[in-house]
Amino acid sequence: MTIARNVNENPCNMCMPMGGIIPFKGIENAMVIIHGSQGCSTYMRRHIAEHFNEPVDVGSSSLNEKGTVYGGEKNLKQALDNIIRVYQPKLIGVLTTCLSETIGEDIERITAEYRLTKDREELAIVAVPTPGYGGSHTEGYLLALKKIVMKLAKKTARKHNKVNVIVPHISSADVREIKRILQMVGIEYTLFPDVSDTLDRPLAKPYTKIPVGGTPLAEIEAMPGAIATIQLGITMDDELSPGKYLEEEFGVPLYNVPIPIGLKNTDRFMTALGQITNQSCLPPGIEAERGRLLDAMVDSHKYNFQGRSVIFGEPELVYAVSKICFENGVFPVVIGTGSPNSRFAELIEMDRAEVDAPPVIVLPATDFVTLRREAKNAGANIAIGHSDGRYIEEHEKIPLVRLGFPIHDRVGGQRLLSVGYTGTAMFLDRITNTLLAEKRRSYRKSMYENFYQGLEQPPACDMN
Amino acid sequence: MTIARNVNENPCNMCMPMGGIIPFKGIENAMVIIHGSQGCSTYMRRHIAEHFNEPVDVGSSSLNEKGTVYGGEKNLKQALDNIIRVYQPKLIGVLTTCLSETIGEDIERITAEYRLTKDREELAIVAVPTPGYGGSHTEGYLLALKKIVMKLAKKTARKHNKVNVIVPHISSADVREIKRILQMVGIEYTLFPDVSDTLDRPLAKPYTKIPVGGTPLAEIEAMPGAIATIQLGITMDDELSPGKYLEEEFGVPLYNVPIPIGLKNTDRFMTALGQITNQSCLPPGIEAERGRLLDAMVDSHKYNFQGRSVIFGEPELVYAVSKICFENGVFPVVIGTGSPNSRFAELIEMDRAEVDAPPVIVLPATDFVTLRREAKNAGANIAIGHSDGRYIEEHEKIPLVRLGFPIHDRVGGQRLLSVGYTGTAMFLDRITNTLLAEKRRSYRKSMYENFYQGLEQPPACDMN
Amino acid sequence: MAVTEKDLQELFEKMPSKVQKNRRKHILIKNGEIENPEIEANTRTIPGIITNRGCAYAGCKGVVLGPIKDMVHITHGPIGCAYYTWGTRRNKAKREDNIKNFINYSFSTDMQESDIVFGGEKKLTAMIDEVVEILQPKAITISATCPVGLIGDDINAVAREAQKRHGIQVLAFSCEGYKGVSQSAGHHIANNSFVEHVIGKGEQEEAPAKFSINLLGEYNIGGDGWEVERILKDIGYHVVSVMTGDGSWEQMRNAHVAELNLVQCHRSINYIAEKIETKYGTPWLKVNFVGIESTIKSLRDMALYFDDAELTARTEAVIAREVARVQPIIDQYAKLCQNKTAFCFVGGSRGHHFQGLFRELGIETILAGYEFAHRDDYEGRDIIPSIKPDADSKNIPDLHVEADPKRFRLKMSPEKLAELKQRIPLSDYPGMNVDMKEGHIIVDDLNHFETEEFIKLLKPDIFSSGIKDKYVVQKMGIPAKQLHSYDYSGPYAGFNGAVNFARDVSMGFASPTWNFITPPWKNSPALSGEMNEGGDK
Amino acid sequence: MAVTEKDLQELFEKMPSKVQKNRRKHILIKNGEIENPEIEANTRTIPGIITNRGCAYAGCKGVVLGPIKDMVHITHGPIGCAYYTWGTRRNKAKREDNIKNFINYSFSTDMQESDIVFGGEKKLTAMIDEVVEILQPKAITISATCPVGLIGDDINAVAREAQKRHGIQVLAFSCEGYKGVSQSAGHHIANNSFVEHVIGKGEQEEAPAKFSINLLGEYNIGGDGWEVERILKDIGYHVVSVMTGDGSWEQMRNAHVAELNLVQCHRSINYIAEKIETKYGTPWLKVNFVGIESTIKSLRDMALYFDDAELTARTEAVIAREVARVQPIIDQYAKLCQNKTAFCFVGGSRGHHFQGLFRELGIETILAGYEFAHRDDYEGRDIIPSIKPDADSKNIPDLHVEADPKRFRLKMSPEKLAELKQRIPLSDYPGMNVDMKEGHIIVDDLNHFETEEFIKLLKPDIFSSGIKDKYVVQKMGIPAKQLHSYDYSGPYAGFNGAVNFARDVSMGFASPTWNFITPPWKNSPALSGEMNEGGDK
Repeated sequence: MTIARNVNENPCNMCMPMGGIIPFKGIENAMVIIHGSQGCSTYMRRHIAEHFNEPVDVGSSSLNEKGTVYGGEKNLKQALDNIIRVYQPKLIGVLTTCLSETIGEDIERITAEYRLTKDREELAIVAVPTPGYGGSHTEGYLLALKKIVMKLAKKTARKHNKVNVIVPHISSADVREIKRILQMVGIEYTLFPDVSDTLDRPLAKPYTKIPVGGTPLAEIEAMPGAIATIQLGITMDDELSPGKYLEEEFGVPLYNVPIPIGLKNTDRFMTALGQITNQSCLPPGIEAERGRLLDAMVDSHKYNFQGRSVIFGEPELVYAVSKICFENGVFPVVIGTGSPNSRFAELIEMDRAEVDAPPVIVLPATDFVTLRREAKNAGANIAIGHSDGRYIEEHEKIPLVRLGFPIHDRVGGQRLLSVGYTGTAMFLDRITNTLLAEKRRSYRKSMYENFYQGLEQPPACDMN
Repeated sequence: MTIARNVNENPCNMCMPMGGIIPFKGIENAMVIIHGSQGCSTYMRRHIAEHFNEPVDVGSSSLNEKGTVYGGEKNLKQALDNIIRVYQPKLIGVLTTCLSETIGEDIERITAEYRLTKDREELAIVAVPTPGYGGSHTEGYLLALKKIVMKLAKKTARKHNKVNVIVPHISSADVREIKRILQMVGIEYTLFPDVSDTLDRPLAKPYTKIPVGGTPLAEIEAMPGAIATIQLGITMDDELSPGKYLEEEFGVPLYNVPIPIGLKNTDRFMTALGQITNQSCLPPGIEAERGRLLDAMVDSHKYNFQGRSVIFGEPELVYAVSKICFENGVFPVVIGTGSPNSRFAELIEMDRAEVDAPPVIVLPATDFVTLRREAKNAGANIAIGHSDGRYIEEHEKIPLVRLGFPIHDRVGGQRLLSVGYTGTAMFLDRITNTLLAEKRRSYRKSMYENFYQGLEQPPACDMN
Repeated sequence: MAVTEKDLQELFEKMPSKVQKNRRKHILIKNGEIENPEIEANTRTIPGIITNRGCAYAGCKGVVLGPIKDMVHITHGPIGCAYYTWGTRRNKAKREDNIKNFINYSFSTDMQESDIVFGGEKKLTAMIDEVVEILQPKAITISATCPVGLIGDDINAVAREAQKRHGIQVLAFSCEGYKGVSQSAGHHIANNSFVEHVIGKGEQEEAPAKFSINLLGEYNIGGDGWEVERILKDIGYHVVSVMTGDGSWEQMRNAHVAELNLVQCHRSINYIAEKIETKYGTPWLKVNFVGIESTIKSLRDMALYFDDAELTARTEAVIAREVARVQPIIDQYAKLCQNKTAFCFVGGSRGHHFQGLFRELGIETILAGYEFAHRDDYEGRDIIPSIKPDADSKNIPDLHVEADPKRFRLKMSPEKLAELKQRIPLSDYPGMNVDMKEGHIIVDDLNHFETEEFIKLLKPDIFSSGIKDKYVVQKMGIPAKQLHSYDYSGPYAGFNGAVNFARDVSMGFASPTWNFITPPWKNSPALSGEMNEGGDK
Repeated sequence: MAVTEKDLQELFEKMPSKVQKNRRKHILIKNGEIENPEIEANTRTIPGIITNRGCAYAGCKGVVLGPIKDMVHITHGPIGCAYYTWGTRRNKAKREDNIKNFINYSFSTDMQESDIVFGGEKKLTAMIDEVVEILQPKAITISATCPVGLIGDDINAVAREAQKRHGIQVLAFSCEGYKGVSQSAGHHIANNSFVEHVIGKGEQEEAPAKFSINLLGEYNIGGDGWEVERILKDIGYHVVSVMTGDGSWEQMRNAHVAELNLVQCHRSINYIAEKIETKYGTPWLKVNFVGIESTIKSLRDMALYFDDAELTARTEAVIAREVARVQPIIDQYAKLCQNKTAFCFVGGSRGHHFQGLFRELGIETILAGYEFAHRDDYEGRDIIPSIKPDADSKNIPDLHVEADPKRFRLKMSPEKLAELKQRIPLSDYPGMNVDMKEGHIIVDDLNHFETEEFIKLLKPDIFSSGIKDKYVVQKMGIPAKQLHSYDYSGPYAGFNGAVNFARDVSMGFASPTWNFITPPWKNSPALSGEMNEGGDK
């Protein structure tokens, strides 16, 4: 079930260029420029920095009124000059905005020309059209990923042993965890993009302008020679899929699996790893972690079965979260995303039907006024999503388990670990303990009111 | 400053035999029998199981009135018979209780005789005198550790490359993390006791009566041949120190370091590892984790400096927690333990003085009625400790960050990760986010009351 | 999947012969030919056989005394015993005007080595003084732990002196852990003292309202008692006192004025019920408020006892309303439970009480037993005269009481009473055995080894017991439902409780977790199936 | 550690020559010989030089309009712009009777590709209708984002129609992000509209109380405004309206009745202050409530203006009481701050305002600057006539106003006013430069590269700016203190705010974290020292 939207009150998403910045932060020696009014760059830096508590250097072509009349080419080239001078990047991403798109800037041409005329052909420039009205930050993230691959990946006769692992917008700790799992399984990989060090950067001397880390350019170039691609994304449209591009252009076998949050989602990830590497059995350490998650699920399901969740955020993450909720009885009642993506709705309905859970309201392209209203009507008692859902917590007293982006009213969003068997257990503990804290807080009071004082409502609907 | 206690209202500790059970659960193929009334065993199993959400099989000699008159030898031997028959352990711990100690049972003699007459010399039996009035569960834990080493460790001419790592009562996840760090540094080790698999056991088929895992007996036997002992314990008395015993009896160099919670405590652990292995430099991965913790500390100290903590639990853990609190500005105002240990008080005072923090009330052998009163008087705004401190949370509205043993009103106590640089960052996030949640909850209200409405109290004392 | 004697034999053969011999007598297969077979119960547990049983202190302080909210309960002993009975039973208590509530407190004399050597009476005395000064309770209990009796502390003398000094009641309980064979000894000790020193000591001569009852053996775990009280009050009963869940010393003192005692947990409270009848003439009715049918039956039995047209009508009206309200919800949950089997092994009454509720959900209890019951809890009170006292049971003195010359009242004519006894379980409990079905198993003091063996033999769908065996069961891949503490859920009594129980039990079956135990890569066909179904490839 | 022109030269040489030429004019070393040196400000930022500046939309909707709680602020444009101004400024607002509070809401027309192609006026119209229907605000603002002007949506026409249709005020702001060179353009646009359409439109003719004032340029970040109001009310002032922190449209409409306007942030609100003076005769006083001394001075200046014995006495009494209360606390914190140095680079007024508070703690501000100020904010309003308008500033129309024939009131005789202007900054702001010390640096629109270079050159002990540069600074090992959002702390204004600031700044120095950056194993002597000190070995 979906609800149409005319206007947006309290948005559940950010704009396309904001999402486009993140992948560039996960590439070695990369910088990024926003082609538009300087406010865009400033606002996005501010919001990304607030989540990661990290420097987020993003250039701007600082277009002003003159640029809107005569075009922004000169500004963009000047911006490229200055960024190159100060940062000496190996790659620069150029993202457009509402402004540059509306005035029709051809950044593909401008940047190509720039490399040529400035004799900068060793420098990669990836132009990504990201008008603010073109989609949410999710689409911006994915399109940037795809454009990077399109620009860099080179046809090669030489195959290598690596697996491409393409990740959606997940936390730095999650990226690290996926790398740990790949190492445990003994797989060589190209993880793209890799924000594990760049957006969760150790405090260390000396300070460098561009953080150490990120996917090396050479590895991205070599992606067509990989034995397979595992893409953590089953909700994205094919035209935004870098994995699909690698498959179609270079014949790299593609395994689309969900973000490995939840037992079955992680099973799918592990199974794909096993298939690609022809391992019939995964390491005992992995199996122990799986057994430990299962043990946690058995212990916790008694409390979780009284949870009725409202879940919101980016479609891929929302899908993964809904899956673990179905698995452990925190049955979702409302699921929403600000993205126009509607593919995740079908997938959720399949999962719901599989465990015969109650109906769930699925809302693509929604806003928080809608989410709040629907969550209240559906009797949600736990919210899972990013910090912008805090008004649901404050006004409806539905406790919020923070996950995703942005997390700005707590610390450590970049350190939140939720993927893999171990990460899922940690995430599940956060959910269960939130329900338990709420239950403990209200237990005696609600018990006494419902039972002793003889109120009429049936207890099946109470959190006790 | 300490406060004397005559009686105990709402205890902050459990009894000695309870603590003595845990180490036996961290040894491969071990079982344990409580020599006393069967209620002791039942209560302790119940409480340990409630924390770990794991089976906790503990035998009892089921002493009754007859035993109090004629002695419990027959019962104990029968218990040994039955436990051996069903569990086929390689080692059995025998712990005394108030009852068996008061009637003067000589378990050392009884168990020695049993092995001899039953021709069970391949079976190790470790007798540990743990009267309930002899100390808290902390002393029981340590004494059991020491008695196990005394019984098993064998003088050897052969040295080996391993380091003995002796750990106090920390979570299963913490034990796993210490093993991960040792592996990263490339150290071979005997970790003792090792509850990482036995008390956080994967759900897997087939079920076995004694869980797989724990320190192998052969490794404990070989501890005298180790190149050094690292003992995570700087508060314990020498007579309870297994490390000290290994040093004095077998000349194994001893490094006593605190539990590696907090930056400096972890630095001390890492430095000891470096010294023992003659590495002047630790792996870059370790350094990155350290840098990430430091980064988190810098980000969080702004919020943490408004924290005034009350900390309680076992002395060694309380010491480690107080250290990170001093390091990050969550200055402790009250620190207490149910253990009679008073050594930690001096250490805390040293740490306090080093950062010129405000005075702190340190309470050994305390109870929760005292802790609650002192915390309230001292204006604590965050509590850190095990679940028995929940009354402080409920009645004084001081939010409790759960850590230690027992955690029975939340799930996942065994999965709580708090050691090492990464674990510390996770723990610190739990503290900071608890403060932030509280601040956010009350911000506008307290701001408005304190400032706009012109109340007279100076804002420096407010959580805003 | 019935168990044969041969299966049992194989099971026993894994035990040492001494154990075999002992345990055989505690295990029965219900056999239609013998309507009420004999079982051994309330005897010593074999050392090293891991049991769920506790001690006399647990039965006295932990079970019976602990829930009384307006008394300060002091544990005289080392710290552990007080700690382990601190809030662990989940017996809820509400605040009431004029009744203090110390339920969140744990008081211990925290004996140290020196107290063991030099005696702990002074410390106990000091503690009482401190407690009186700070908390000003109207009454205090002192419970002894193992060392107290051994070192010869005279807690009765300390209590007497304190009572004199402070002018409030101070009761001493010699419930050292080693007494008797289980908690049961502690219940008896606590019962005796309450009959002797508390009940009947209040001012009231007459019941303050019509249809006054006491509710005995109800400990308000997870709020059970509140749900029962809700129903009783709705029908028109007046609850004089509850023993002891959310109970108070104040109210117990006037328990003699009630016209009927309801007995929920027979084992832990039957001594009080019996003595009150002797002393004050109040009959007791065995009730069971667990399960819809049992609740209805108990309510109707009560109506029969009081024999009042209006009360009877109101009883039926409430039953009809409640059933109409909850049955549809329960039916939904019951769909998930059809044709399942359960083990039900709990303390002294729930092993029996919950069978009906299970059955209402479509779940058959194929193995049941008690942790600390006596033979009469299995075979019915009729066999009491034939139980031979042994050394352990003789250690607990049997209290002798007589009719109170001033306060004894016949509640109805002996003839009417005799007639009623034919129709309702008045001052009688027929035991668990009669309700068990052909081929089902009854086990007294089920131990750890047997738990695992019976699970392997019978593969139940759900196992109801306590926290100590719960995790073993779950590790074996079977859902467990704690019936001691309800896994922090509840209440399970009464109409609303039945809904909660149905929900909680069905969720165990609904949770897909149990199907996930084998990793997909351990099972090649499933593995490829998984990929075909889910992957893009 | 003074910076020489040579140092600057070296720094500039790292930049491309075009950049050098531009930036040299924005950076000054304060030199005693030139009392008020000229600086370039309010000019375009160089593309690719990473600046902290935002856009016109940010200055209009984000800064000036956003805090007004009883208006619904609609952002007409794609989703991002509305999102980025949703609650990010921490301008607190309280609930008040009869005044609605929409502060937690963000409203966007969420333009899609089709709206860009076919125009968004219909969508905007529909949104206004929806908002009116559901929330019933008394007034609405519409703020344009970049594409709006480009595609030619006539938001003024939409606003006019809606105003007619719904009978409530609907104001349109053409604050497209590309206008002007920074937020400053947005402030101006917002100011103009408020003067033209809101202020003076209320019913009141006279101030409802003595000593009535408006508080301008106070945005109640972290509760600053509440602390200021607390002090003002305590002394006896009546606050007619606040612009715009915790402000309301209702109150602003009657702002014309105040006898004095206080101006806190000169840059963002001076247009309003100036036009009100012209239109209604109300002089404005430049105040600074950041820091104890500045607060005292501002309060005394106000007392001089009103020239009332009782008010003056009360002013002094409050000052004395407050100082006695907070100074001892501040002194404690100040111990940790002695002889430290700070960089202070904030928007348009705090770069100046916080210097005094820093100084009171013993911290010298050795580099300061503004993000989006004009020359007068540095050099004082006297130079305004000499500022040459450029293409960017000409794009923002200057509003022409005249004295309101009905409501203009002289607040005092022109002679007295002239005399007062000699003593207090009445309708004047002397700018930051005069307060900077010899050798200290003034930087306009400090960019990222310069931030790092100046840190390396001057090694300040603390850096005060916003969240975008904060983490760079911290990564360089220097404590940072956000002066935009106060790191979720505050208030920092007034007496209580000074205590908070002292606490927060001193904690940065007290935190031992900064000493830990080098791991012990990277530093052998320290390593062995560590072991000797701490280990048992």
